[in-house]
Amino acid sequence: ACGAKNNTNNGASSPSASAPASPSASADNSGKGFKIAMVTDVGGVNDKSFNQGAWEGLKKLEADTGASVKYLESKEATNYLTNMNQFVRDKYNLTWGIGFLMGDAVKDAATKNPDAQLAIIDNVVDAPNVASITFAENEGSFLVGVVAGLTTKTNKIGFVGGIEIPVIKRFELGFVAGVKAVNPDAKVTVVYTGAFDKADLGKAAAASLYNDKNDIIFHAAGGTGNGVFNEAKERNKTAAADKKVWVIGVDKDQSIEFGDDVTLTSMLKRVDQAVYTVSKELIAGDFPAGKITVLGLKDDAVGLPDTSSKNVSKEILDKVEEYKQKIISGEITVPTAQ
Amino acid sequence: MNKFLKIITKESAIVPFIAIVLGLIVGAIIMLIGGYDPILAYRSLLNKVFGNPYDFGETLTAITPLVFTGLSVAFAFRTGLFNIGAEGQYIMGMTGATFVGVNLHMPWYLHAPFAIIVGTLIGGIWGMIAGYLKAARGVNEVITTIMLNWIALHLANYTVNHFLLEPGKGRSYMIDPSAQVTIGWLSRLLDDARVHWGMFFALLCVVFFYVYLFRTKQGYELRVVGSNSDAAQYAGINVNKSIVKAMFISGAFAGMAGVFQVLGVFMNQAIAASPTGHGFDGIAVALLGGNNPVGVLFGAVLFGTLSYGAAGMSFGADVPPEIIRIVIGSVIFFVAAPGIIRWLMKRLSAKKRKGEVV
Amino acid sequence: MEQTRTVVEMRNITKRFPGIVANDNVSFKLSKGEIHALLGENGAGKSTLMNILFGLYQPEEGEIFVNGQEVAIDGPNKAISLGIGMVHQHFKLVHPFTVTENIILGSEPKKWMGLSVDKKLAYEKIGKLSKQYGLNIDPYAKIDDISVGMQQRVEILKTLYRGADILIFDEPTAVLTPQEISELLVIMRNLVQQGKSIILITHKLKEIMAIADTVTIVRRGKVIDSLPTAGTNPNQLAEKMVGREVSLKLDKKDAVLGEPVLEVDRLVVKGRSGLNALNETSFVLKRGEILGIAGVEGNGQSELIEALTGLRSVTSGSIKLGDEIISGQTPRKISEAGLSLIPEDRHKHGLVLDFPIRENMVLETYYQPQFNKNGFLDFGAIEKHAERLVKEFDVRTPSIMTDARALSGGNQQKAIIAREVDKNPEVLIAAQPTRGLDVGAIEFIHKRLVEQRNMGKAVLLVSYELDEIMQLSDRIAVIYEGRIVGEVKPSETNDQQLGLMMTDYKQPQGGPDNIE
Amino acid sequence: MDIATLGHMLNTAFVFSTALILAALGGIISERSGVVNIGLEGLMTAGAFAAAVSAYRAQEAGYGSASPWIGLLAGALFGVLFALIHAVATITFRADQVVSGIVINFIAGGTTLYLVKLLFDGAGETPLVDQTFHKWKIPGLSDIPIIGDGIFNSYPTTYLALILVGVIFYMLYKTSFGLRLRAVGEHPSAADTVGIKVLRMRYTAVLMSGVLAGIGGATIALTTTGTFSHNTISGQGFIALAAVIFGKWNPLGALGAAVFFGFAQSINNVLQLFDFSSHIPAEFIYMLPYVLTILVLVGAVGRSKAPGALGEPYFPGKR
Ligand SMILES: Nc1ncnc2c1ncn2[C@@H]1O[C@H](COP(=O)(O)OP(=O)(O)OP(=O)(O)O)[C@@H](O)[C@H]1O
Ligand SMILES: Nc1ncnc2c1ncn2[C@@H]1O[C@H](COP(=O)(O)OP(=O)(O)OP(=O)(O)O)[C@@H](O)[C@H]1O
Ligand SMILES: [Mg+2]
Ligand SMILES: [Mg+2]
Repeated sequence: ACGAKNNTNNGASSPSASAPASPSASADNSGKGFKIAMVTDVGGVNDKSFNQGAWEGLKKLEADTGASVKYLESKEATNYLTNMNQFVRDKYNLTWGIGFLMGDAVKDAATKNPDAQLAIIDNVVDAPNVASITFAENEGSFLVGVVAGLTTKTNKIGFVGGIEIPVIKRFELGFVAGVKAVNPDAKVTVVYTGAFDKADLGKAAAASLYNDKNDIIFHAAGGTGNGVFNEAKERNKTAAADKKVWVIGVDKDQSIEFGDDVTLTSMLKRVDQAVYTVSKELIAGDFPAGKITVLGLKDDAVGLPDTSSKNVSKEILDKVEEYKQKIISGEITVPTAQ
Repeated sequence: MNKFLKIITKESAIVPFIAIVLGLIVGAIIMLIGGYDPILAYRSLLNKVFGNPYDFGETLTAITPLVFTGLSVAFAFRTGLFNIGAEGQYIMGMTGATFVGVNLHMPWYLHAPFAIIVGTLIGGIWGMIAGYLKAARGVNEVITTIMLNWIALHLANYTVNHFLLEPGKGRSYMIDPSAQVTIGWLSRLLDDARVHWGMFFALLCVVFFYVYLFRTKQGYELRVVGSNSDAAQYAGINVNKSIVKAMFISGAFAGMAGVFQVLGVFMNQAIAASPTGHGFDGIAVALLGGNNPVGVLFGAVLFGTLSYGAAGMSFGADVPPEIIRIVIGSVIFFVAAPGIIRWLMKRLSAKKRKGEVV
Repeated sequence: MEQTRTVVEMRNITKRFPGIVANDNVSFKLSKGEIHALLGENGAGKSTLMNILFGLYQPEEGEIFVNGQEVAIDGPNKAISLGIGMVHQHFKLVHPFTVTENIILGSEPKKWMGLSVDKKLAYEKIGKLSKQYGLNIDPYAKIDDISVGMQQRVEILKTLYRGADILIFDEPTAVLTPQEISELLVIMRNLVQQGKSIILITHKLKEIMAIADTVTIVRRGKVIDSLPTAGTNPNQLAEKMVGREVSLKLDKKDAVLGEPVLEVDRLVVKGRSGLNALNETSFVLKRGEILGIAGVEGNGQSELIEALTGLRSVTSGSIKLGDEIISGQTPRKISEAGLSLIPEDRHKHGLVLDFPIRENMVLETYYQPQFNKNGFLDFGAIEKHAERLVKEFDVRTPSIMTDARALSGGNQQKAIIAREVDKNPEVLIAAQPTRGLDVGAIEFIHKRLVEQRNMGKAVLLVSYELDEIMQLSDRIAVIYEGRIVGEVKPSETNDQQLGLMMTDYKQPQGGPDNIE
Repeated sequence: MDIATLGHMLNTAFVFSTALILAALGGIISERSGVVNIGLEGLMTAGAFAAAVSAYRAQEAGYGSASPWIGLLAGALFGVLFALIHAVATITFRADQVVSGIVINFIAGGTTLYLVKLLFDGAGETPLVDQTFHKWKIPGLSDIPIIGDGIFNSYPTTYLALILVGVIFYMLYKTSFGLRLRAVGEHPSAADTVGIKVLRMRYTAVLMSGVLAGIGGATIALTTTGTFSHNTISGQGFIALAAVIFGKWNPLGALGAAVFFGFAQSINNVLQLFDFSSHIPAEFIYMLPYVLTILVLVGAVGRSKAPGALGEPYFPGKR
């Protein structure tokens, strides 16, 4: 992948001294002259999660449209606002706040700079110049729950969460509902580690769950989840074939990083796509300012990756498809947090 | 006042200055190795901090908590205690202030002061626990403060989750405006930077630290205990009480850092995944400042300026901001080992002399 | 002529420290088989000279010859290989280690191809060596658990273990009890008989007269004289070293006794080990007298002092100061009731070494109204106070802002005495007030103590030095295993009798609880 | 709680403890020689970084299952490198040891992240190492109830740590090197006067602590995370420091303390398996290990006594 270094150099070396082009002027979809930026939360741009996804979305945008893109990482919570302001004051056409935690900073920057355009992922900011993008994680989690419920041999399934906050709660509730829908006998044990960045805690949580005969764990715990994968890999190296354990990944197709032998499937959350699409809408003069966009199954913004077919049988995938349609049609409502 | 001057001019003022220069040189060398342009980087850094009123104001905001936690660590050091727990005390101070700010409602002239007092007290009490355990049970404060940091983190999350949570926000409700301590006019002057009264409290605390420790009889007691607890006991000073008191004050300083972050900057408290680092930075600041109140102030200014400017470095020169931690580390290193500076200067002047001969 | 062979010769040694010439063109000769005393005031440069001989310091100028060969002693290793051993003024012992571990440190017997220390062999070896020189030490004991006298023997054994022929003793007797001193003297004679040569630094003229063959006197870094002891006397020596006449005999009027001021009644106090360190100790101290507590170290003296000053809790019995029961009170209360202490360990208990003299002078009184207003220290008053004490008690310090650490031991001690005496206490406890000080300083301090007594105050002198006890006390109480086992008047006793009492040889006229 | 659970808990405890044991051993050696080592966190960070990078590169270069061992070695090396800074500063230049330790933490954190960015094209994290350590089951011993599961089915690094506890215990208390090392830490001038090279001993000790803490950090990268990022080491160095003090500067004591910390960490996962745990707020469960530690310390009798000369720089000519 291209390094941040090279990319951002472009952004820095081509400061458009002229006033930013008005968004509607670029009907030809060319993003030249557009400056679009994002601010990460403390996770940093290489968090293998939403920050990274968002940055990938912007890089694709740069490649496709020629817009210049840039990011700033926040080292601590006080930086959220100052980093947002760095771009806003530098007259960027659009500044993204990536992640739930950025909510207040985006709100503040938006109110104080009514001319600026901002967008936020994973949170809702009530301001006329902010586009809020959230995901229906519960819907996607429901589907991986279906996979887990139908795949488990022990009828015991684990969920490892980071911190109990609304977003993660959505994962949990959707997942449990999915399992119960297809396998009411299965027991889902929920473990929260209290951290998103402690692989050792994830590993220990996974160890306890696997020892307790759970054979599948769905994690929604960021870096803590790495520990879950490592524990599973570890076990599968020595375990008999019928004792094999699985992990369900999160956000991205984690089988790419952790391999097919442990990754049953993943619950995709297409932050990259969301960032790409909305930024493109801006270039096209179609920025959903002041709107809340909830991206769900119907938008293909959450769901299972194609690679799932490696480990998940055709029948189960059919079942998944069936439930997907039911959710889209509204026949099933997946519970959500608060 | 005599002593005050002595403190400022004590270690030949030249050493910290050279230390800073050397630290920046170390950073430059590392940047060169990485293929970055150090001149551009440092210019971007300065530009970020002094380039416009907004960032200047925000730099002040970044410096403020460092003064408090730096004072906290330095105060404990002066009384013979190593407080690694400023982090936890900071978090607890924050929690106390948020609780008052969110759950109680009163006029501004009561609300903000009450929030400050409660947060400060809770920070102090959190420090006092470690002091008490040391005094009463002989438990090493290094261990307890480390453990109390983690306990504070989770206790604060518990409090936010169960008593303060704004549903769906992952943080507490906003505190009442009556509890806020922002300085409207200055903020407007500085282009909406989040400047707040905490700054001035920090300066007051610097003065308090100096006056209390070096001018009052209680401070005298604490210093005696810190320097020679056996002699203190022989002199009839209650050593255990002093330890508890010292940790209370140390904790209160750190607590105040958290208080003002809530009342002046965030206006709410988020559920935290991991420690903020302000407490640990406080150790560095205390060391930079040689555990002197005035030194701490300068240390915090240096630390805060470099840290805040680091974002400018990555914005303007694409230099990874981690460099700044190396720079800060090197500065502390050179401050702490003036021997190295003397040695370097000797080498340099020796070389120069040699050069002249040739 | 074996006797006159020179084993060590130091020629024109000069050693400077910042601001001071510690050794100024010093020459010194040690003959084989002799005991050569080095005498001089505190800070005269004796330890420095010997540290040079042992390789710890490098001189700026001068040469050293050992057994006729010029040598460069660049470190203790070199000194050891030349057969030089040193027993330092402040013992160099690792306290948590055993006697044997301390002795073998640095040249350990090994086993298993050098992988492991052969402790068994070591313990045997040390046991044997100890017997050979009549030192009688338990090789298995921890340093922490043995008396100072024993620790000294460990130091001696350390040098012998390394095969030293030239032994340096730096103030070996300063910390010893009379018994231990006489034992040490025997040991030293023994060593000389076995062919060793000894350099002895001491402030005690009596010892020099008793054991040394030659004495070299140093003053302010210069050698004043070197002469055989046979042809001199203590007064002459004292005069040579101080540069003025010193009265070695204390002028003391008879005591004028007043009413009892300190009454200790059947006091029981637990020691560090949890056993009773004081067993129903009783005595009475009257105004206008100096009561000396004589005894071998470790018989409850420290615990007695700590109990009296409120630092240690009292199990039973009572302490009365004037009309007040002070047992169970805090140290502060007791101090305010009129009891002052010159502690035994001036560095650990008496001073805050990193504080200036100014602040050390108010260590116990800083909180009183004369030194602070509304909780703020009144530095003006404190400075005036410190200046006065420094002047009155002749504390030699560059200024009252100088850190206590930078003062010499004697001046540190004077500062403490100034502070305690100035509190004008009813009872002044002086624990080992002159340990390690030179005769000049000792004279000064003794005078001050007598002055207190003459003013009608009471002084409790706790000392392991019989001379000091005999000279100063109006009355002597002997403590043994936490009990007062006898009481005598100095004029009616002698060293020998006291020594016997201190080891609890039952005396006809003294018995437990038989005080007054 | 059945026997199997107990064994599993113990096993998990050892996963946590391994790095702590190693780093604590490093801390013990350094502090026994009289040099405070607050820098354990930084040394571990350096070790974890070097391990992740080297193991990844080795794996790329086709070293296969030797890769983690190469990583471990690199971790030791990098630990030494940073320990050397500490040694030069504190021993040669007599800088305050606490200050220098904090500096090590700072510089190690900054440098490693910076290097990751340089090496991996701006990434904040090294790529995932596939060739990490995996557990070795010791035939026979692993059949013993509880400890079979608990100990004898562990990572090679865990065995290494346990063996090193023994080795270092032996070294400290049975060899002349250990005797001298302890003497230097208790009373350097006493050691000096019997011809022991105090400064050289201290250098050796601090560098050894770099090796051990480096390996300790490496084990985290090579067993639990598989990568290195800014939070691979997040506080373990300080916990190891606590283990040093808690364990009274004795390898066996530190082992006990480290395993205790590990055990306390694993309890909170096990607790969440039980239904009753849903009535306890999660935050209290997270707090448990730390609260337990304090309670144990409060209950433990006797103050721990640090080496006599800990923290004091040694001036050869000092009195
Ligand atoms: N390490 C040192 N640094 C600075 N000055 C020193 C040092 N060692 C000794 N001195 C100085 O050298 C002088 C001689 O000191 P030394 O210890 O040799 O005296 P001394 O004759 O042994 O005294 P005492 O009888 O008290 O033991 C002292 O005045 C002291 O100031
Ligand atoms: N840290 C220091 N800084 C400056 N001078 C010092 C320091 N330590 C010792 N000295 C010098 O050492 C001299 C004598 O000190 P020393 O401790 O040897 O006295 P002493 O009479 O031998 O006391 P002691 O009874 O402790 O042996 C003093 O004159 C003092 O100037
Ligand atoms: Mg001397
Ligand atoms: Mg002396």
